[in-house]
Amino acid sequence: MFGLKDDWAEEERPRHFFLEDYEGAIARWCPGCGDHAVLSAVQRLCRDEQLPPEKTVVVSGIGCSSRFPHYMKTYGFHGLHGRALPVACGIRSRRPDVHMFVATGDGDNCSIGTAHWVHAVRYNMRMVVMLFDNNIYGLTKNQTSPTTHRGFNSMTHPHGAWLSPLNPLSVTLGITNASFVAQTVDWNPIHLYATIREGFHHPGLAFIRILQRCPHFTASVFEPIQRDPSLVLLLEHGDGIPANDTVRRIYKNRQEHDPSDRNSAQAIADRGDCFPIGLLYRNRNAERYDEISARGLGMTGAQKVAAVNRMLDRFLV
Amino acid sequence: MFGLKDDWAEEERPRHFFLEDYEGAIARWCPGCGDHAVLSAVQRLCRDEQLPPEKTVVVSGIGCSSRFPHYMKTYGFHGLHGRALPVACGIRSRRPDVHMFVATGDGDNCSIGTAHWVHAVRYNMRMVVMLFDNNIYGLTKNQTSPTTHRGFNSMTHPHGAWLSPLNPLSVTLGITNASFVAQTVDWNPIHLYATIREGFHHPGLAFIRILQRCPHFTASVFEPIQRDPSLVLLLEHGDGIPANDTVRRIYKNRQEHDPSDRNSAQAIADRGDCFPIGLLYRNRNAERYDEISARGLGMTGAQKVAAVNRMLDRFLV
Amino acid sequence: MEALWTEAEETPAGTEADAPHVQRLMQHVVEIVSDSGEGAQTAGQMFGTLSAKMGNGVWTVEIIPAEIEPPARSRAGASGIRIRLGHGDVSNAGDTADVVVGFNEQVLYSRIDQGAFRPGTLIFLDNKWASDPQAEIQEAYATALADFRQRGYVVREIPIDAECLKHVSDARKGKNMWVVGFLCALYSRDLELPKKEIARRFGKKGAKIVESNYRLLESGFGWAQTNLDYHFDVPPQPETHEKVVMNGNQAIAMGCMAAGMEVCAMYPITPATSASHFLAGTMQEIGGFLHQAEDEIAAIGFAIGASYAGKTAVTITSGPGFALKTEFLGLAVMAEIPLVVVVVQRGGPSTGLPTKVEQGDLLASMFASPGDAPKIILAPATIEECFHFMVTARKLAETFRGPVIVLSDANLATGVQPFPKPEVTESWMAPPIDQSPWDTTTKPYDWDPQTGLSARPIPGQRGGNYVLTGLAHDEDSKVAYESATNQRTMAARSRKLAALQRTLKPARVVGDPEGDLLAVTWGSTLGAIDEAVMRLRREGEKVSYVHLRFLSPLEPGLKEIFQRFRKVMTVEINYGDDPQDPTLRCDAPRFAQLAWMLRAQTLCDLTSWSRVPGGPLQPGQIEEALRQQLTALKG
Amino acid sequence: MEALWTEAEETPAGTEADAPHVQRLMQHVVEIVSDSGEGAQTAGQMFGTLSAKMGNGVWTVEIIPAEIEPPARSRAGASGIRIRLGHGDVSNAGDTADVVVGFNEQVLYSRIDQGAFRPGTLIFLDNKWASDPQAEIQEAYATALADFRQRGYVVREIPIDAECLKHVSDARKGKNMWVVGFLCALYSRDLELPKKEIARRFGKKGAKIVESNYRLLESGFGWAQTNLDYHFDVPPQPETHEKVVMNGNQAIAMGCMAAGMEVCAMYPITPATSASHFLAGTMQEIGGFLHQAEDEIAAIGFAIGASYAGKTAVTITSGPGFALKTEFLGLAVMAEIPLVVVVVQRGGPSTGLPTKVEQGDLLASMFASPGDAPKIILAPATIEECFHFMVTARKLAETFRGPVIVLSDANLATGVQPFPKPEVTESWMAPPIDQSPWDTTTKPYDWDPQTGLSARPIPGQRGGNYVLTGLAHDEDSKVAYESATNQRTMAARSRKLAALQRTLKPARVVGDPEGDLLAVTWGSTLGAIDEAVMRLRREGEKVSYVHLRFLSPLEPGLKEIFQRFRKVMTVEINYGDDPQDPTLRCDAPRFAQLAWMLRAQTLCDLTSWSRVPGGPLQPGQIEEALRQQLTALKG
Ligand SMILES: Cc1ncc(C[n+]2csc(CCOP(=O)(O)OP(=O)(O)O)c2C)c(N)n1
Ligand SMILES: Cc1ncc(C[n+]2csc(CCOP(=O)(O)OP(=O)(O)O)c2C)c(N)n1
Ligand code: SF4
Ligand code: SF4
Ligand SMILES: [Mg+2]
Ligand SMILES: [Mg+2]
Repeated sequence: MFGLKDDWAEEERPRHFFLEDYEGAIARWCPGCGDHAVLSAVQRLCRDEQLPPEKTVVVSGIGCSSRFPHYMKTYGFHGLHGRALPVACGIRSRRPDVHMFVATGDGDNCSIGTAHWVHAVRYNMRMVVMLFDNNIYGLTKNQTSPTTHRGFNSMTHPHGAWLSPLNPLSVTLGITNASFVAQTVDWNPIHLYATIREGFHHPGLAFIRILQRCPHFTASVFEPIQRDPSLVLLLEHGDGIPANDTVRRIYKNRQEHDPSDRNSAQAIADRGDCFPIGLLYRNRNAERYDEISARGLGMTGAQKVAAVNRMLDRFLV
Repeated sequence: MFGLKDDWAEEERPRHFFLEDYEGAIARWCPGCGDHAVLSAVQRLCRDEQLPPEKTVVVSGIGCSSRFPHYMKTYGFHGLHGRALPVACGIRSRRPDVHMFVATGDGDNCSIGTAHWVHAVRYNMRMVVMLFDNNIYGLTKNQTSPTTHRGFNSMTHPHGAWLSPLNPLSVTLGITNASFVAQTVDWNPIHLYATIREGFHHPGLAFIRILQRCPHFTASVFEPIQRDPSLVLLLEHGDGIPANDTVRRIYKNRQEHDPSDRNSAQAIADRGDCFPIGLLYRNRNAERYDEISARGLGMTGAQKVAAVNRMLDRFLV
Repeated sequence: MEALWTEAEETPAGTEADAPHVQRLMQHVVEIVSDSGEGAQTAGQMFGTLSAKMGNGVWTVEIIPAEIEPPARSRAGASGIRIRLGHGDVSNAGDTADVVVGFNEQVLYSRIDQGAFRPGTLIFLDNKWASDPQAEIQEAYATALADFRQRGYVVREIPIDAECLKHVSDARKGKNMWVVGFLCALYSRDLELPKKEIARRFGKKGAKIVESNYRLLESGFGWAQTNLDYHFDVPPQPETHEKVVMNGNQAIAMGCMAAGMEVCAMYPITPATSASHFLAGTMQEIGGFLHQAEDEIAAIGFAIGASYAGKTAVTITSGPGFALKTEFLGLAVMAEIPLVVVVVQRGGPSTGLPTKVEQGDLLASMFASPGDAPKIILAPATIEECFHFMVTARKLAETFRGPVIVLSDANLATGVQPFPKPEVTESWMAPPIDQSPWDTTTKPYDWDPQTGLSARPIPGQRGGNYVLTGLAHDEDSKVAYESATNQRTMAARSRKLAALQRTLKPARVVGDPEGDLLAVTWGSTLGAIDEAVMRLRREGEKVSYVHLRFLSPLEPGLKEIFQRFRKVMTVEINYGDDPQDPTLRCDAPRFAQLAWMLRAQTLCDLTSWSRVPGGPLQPGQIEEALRQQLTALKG
Repeated sequence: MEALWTEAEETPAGTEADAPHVQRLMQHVVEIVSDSGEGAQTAGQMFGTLSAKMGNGVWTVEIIPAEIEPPARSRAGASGIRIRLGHGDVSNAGDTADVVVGFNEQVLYSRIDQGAFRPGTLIFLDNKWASDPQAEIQEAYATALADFRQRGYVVREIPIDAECLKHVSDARKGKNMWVVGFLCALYSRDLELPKKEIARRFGKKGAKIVESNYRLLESGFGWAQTNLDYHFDVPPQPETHEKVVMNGNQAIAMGCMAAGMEVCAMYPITPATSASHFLAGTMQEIGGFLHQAEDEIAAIGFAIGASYAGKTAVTITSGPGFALKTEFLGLAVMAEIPLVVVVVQRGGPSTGLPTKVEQGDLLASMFASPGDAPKIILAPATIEECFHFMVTARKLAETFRGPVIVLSDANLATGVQPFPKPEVTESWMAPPIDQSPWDTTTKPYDWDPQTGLSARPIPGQRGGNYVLTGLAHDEDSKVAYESATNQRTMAARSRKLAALQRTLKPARVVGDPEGDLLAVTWGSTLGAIDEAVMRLRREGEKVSYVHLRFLSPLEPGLKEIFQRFRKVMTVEINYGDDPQDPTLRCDAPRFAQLAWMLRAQTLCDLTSWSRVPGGPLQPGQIEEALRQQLTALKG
């Protein structure tokens, strides 16, 4: 597109990408860790969408889940704890052409990264944000996160966490200009894939909370949900996350929910008796900051020189 | 209470506090600035509640509104931009005995302080948090804040702000464990006072958004609301902010709203057609972190020495 | 080496005394001081601009009150401007004021607190307060007047308000133009240029406004012609070059655009904000945009994101904001992400003196990020350099693949000075994002063993795919835990500074290459040190100076230079313990910031004259400090 | 001065060779290396504890893998422990290992990468892999074995797995106890103490578990007795003092409580977190609590709030977290808020090597906050000092009214060492919050002109009301803009360091007070430098060392000390350019961190031997580096 060498390039032969084109280093998560499932879902999505690996960027913070980029064979940015979103927004600001996935954890996003979470959701720049919520700080070995359940014994609250967990869905739904809020579970590959796929096609920031098993530290939290699918509430709607029969057979506890209804989405998010999965809210027409930030891309050097000279003239003595 | 000198003190004569006991340095806000009104409301409240000035602490960040502590004759903490809440929480953690007010701005709280806003609301430690929302960065002279209206010309968006404003009420109502969310206007002293008073008596963190006039930079935003009281929606309820006849005469646009109903509070907050004032939400029984953090206060030095020795014994070779 | 400041002994050629009452001057310092909102700054800028147009050297600097709308007639509320005019170039705001126009007497006190006046300063003071309806005001006025005279100021009462009221109903809106007319007469200029300026500035507002301003201008001019028994003249030198005039923050903003940077991510903070204000209004003209982030951390993160994606970005801040950026700055060093960070220094520590100048962030720039984080640090010395260093900074950032810090300060930020109009060329501009295929035999960190340099793949480049990380990593950007890799990669990043140093010219001595005393400076003090040193040299003193623009790496050859002087000292606007202080009694005094660095680097026994007055150092103060050292050397 | 390390020339008294196959030793380094989850660390701690109980000097340090659950038999996945035993006190983890017990051959490679072994290291390796059902594993085992022998290691295959399977069904859960038994036999000890330990540790889990562990222990012991043709003995010295044994992070946590601090506010970060883990479990016992904040900024803000309100608090972090705290740190300096900040240093820059040691945050601690922010910096050198320095730190913070930084590191954090049980007294404890009326004639910043000290009012104190601010302020805490106040108040804050320095004892030289070479060190390298210097001195070399515990202010008298040596060098675990490197060619090399400070302060031409191996410096490596310097001095 840009640059010189393109001119010398041979006729480009059609490229076809296979799963292995997205497979980076061998994933070093614990056996049974939910992160593995999300990784394969994203790799499959990339393959199914035939995303050129060099046009795909995966951004993350720090945490077990934030190792994600290392296991993809695309461009990756494994940055600072809590700061995936500002970096992702910066990339997106001038790169409408790349595909972008963000991997963040419940500590990364909901604790140290809270400010960026709120504001990136408001900016609504196109990207898929996957919140790997294992209710714990995994990488640093078992400290309470904002989503840890009250009474759970972690290393920083060995006598039990003091407060009820922060609900990332409620918070996100409270943010003005939020445009896509969904929840899924790592252990249902079909629903997981369908949710990420829907987020990928969303024109804006798709916020997906993934209930993610951490057998190492929070097995006691996720095993019951996995064992008893009636704890899950499957949200259904023609404009929601498509759920096929396999999914519907497992999740008998279902509710029709119109994702354009924010207030009822808030009510669903606040329900303490079940884990809703599916699309809580979507607004395809929300304002998008990346449409503003990308204005003027592609101005030539000569045009810029002329513009700078015009501006300097305003300062002439 | 503690210390030596108390023993020598003369019989304590009953103290009575007057307004001037709360009046610090002369307020240096612009003429007509809404901050003046809030200052006198707080000073009146202190007087009416007869709070000992030395038992009262006002904490703030940086901004025009954050100069607040300097104009009180109590203890004050004028700290860092965006960081009033962590400091206030730290004070409260071991001082159940002091009265605490926090002054913060829309930049201070909703931009750089976002993470602390979300988490302090969740901690729900007893304090009155007053968000002085003038829709602008005042102190640094006219930059867009998260609550600035779309299209408003500031120094950082001279061609008009790009995004619709963040709604602080919606965000706060989305935070798990939020326990008191109210809105008022600086230019109705009765409603302002009643709201702060209600917050002061709330057992937890009372979050009050004050629509605050900044004649210097955002006169065009607040003058219309002030001129046309029908733009304001007065929320009424037996358990809400008491509004007397004077207030009711001005605000004819009224709605009965039960502050225990969070979902309808969210619907009201999200209404784009009016400015609701009154109590949106209250839960007197929300979990309070300051009840946990203050445990064990008053243990004596000897008891501590014994405890440390017991612990050391566990390490004996 | 050539000095900046040339103060001839005699009256400039061709200007022999023609009228007895005209005093010809090489330079003069004028201040206009008023309440906030009275337009003193507009007046001063106009007077400065037209002086520059005539060919005078000019330096103007605004006097900004601490509050947004300070009450009228308050001591802390002074709002105004200082204009220094010169026969030749003017490189700094000068010493104490020669002439002051005061709109009321109270505001002058904050200038007195700043040491802006001296015995002999000529004060023109509006006399309206002498007859104010409020007795306290009359009294305050009388008291102050007596006090001023007591302090040795020459006070002349003039009827600014009364004269204006002859032409406009609200004198507060007119006094400033009257004063421009007054100053034109005082400085022996005619009204042709000022009228053009008025037409240019107010033309859009309609003929009536222009007319009314003309009348005020003429009124002030006429009153001065009639009533003053002396005039000054600072003869201009006709200009050959086209010049532009702007303040340091505007120059930084213009420089960003001339460097072709399309993204500036910032969070407002005084005194850096005005640079972003300017960019906010103009950056779309070069197809770029300004991002106001939610905080400083997000601002640098956003800039890093844009840089990683191929658009080297800039973030602009001041001390407290810089503190928040240091974690990300460490990432930029570790993962080698090009990035320009401008720090417009203000008074510290903590919130400190937000609107005032200090050079207090040098060591923080060097060392703030934990671990070893080598980075390039530049400090522009003039408004012109504020512009050009941005172009250099982007290039350095990309060539050396890492962050470049540009240390400006509140003195440069608000100082206004004409300089030759830059000849912008396309080679200054960042090239378009390279999207050609990456040579897959080249690793993402293919460090050159001599220089530590390496090329970086940009997302979109086929075959360049790598995962950037802040963890210790090898050439492939793979996480690496072994001892040897850690030692080797640290060395690779560090040697980039050595490689850059090898390309730098040796530091330049201004004055003789050897002598009694050498002053070493950096940043915005250049003009003042130059003037101070030149004055002393004219007296025959063996004093020279070195002014550093590269602080990291340091310019080469310093030790050799220092050894040729009996005494070397830095002159800085920051705090260092006074080792002479008898109450200090400590064998580890705390040094001024550049002194710290130079002592460690050269092992020469540098001392400092460093002060934190919350304002620029005046050449006269520096002269005095140097003179004391010289005396001590002799004694 | 007395040295820490005493290595007698001959065999210790009363231990004359009784059986020909017992080799008596002054010290020995043992490692147990396994996959994660195989219990090597428990085994090592048990062996260390019982050695300490017998009266041996002991230092243990854990070997932690980078991943949470690394795959089995992976090269990067080594999990384990090193135990160094001594006849006398042991002050560091020693050089290369003397004896290694390996559960598989692959994990040993990460130790090899770290330089943990040497030719001659005796490796006992589980032979189960030789007959593994998978051919690749058999082959990998054979290849590694050959490689090890090629490298000069003495490998002895032993049937750990096979022997364990005689007693338990899952050998992975039993091998570690078998190894304890094995080591007891190897080091000529009986099973009385280990059995007691087993009963103590596993008693709660029931008699069956205890029984099964006894059997494994006996099996290992018996196997070794039968099959080994040699044994070692590191004779203990019976203890007179009561001792406690813990790691540095536990010592810091215990120290916080012994100092009476009731609030620790933190955000988790390796390798600091374990200190807070300990506090989280115990702080309620002294009536305090641990606050896990939303981020590091909130953590220090919370601590500052508590301190302002009368309860001096502590915040514990590591590099990246420290970077985020620097803005608040500046406020604590400016507004003079007592505060203890512990930085457990890890490998940098940026995320770096999160679990590995470095001494890379000294200059960041000194200079990270913009503007002039003088603060006190201490560095404990031993586990014992980790405990006691916390008590000192709180007192310093309150007396000098500002932040005190305590620089520990990952080496101390995970190192375990016995030390005399501290005699905690009430005078160590923070007194209750003072709520007596404030003397209203005392201003809130009533700086003593000699020392800069002042007393502070606490909310609740009647008459003490003031508004704390980070703006420049005067004695009344009123915002102040004048030059003179700014200069004066900066000096007041700075001179607190001079005042503290006047109370410090001069730095102590260990070895002769003059000679050829002086090494200067700080922090966790003390044990290693002491051992290295003592070895050289025993060879007659004129080498001494100075170990600094106060880094800001520096301990007095350094310049005078340095001048009495021909060469002075620092030894540090951080990066400095190698000035010998011919490709560097630069006259401003970048120094190791303490070297930088000492050069500036003393103007002595210090060099350094500084390395970033991601692990502690070994005494042998230091010895070698010093020897090279000595040779150069002679040559
Ligand atoms: C500034 C900073 N603070 C703290 C850390 C330490 N840290 C790394 S990951 C992490 C939490 C990880 O938890 P989460 O985000 O939930 O991810 P998970 O490991 O559970 O996937 C922390 C506290 C850090 N790297 N940087
Ligand atoms: C870390 C840091 N960043 C930026 C600033 C500059 N700053 C001071 S106040 C302010 C914004 C004030 O706006 P707001 O909070 O809305 O308060 P207002 O002045 O409108 O009352 C900013 C950006 C600062 N002091 N510190
Ligand atoms: S600790 Fe938990 S989150 Fe981390 S890799 Fe293991 S299972 Fe996954
Ligand atoms: S600028 Fe606005 S907010 Fe600030 S003092 Fe003036 S009116 Fe009030
Ligand atoms: Mg997690
Ligand atoms: Mg505001």
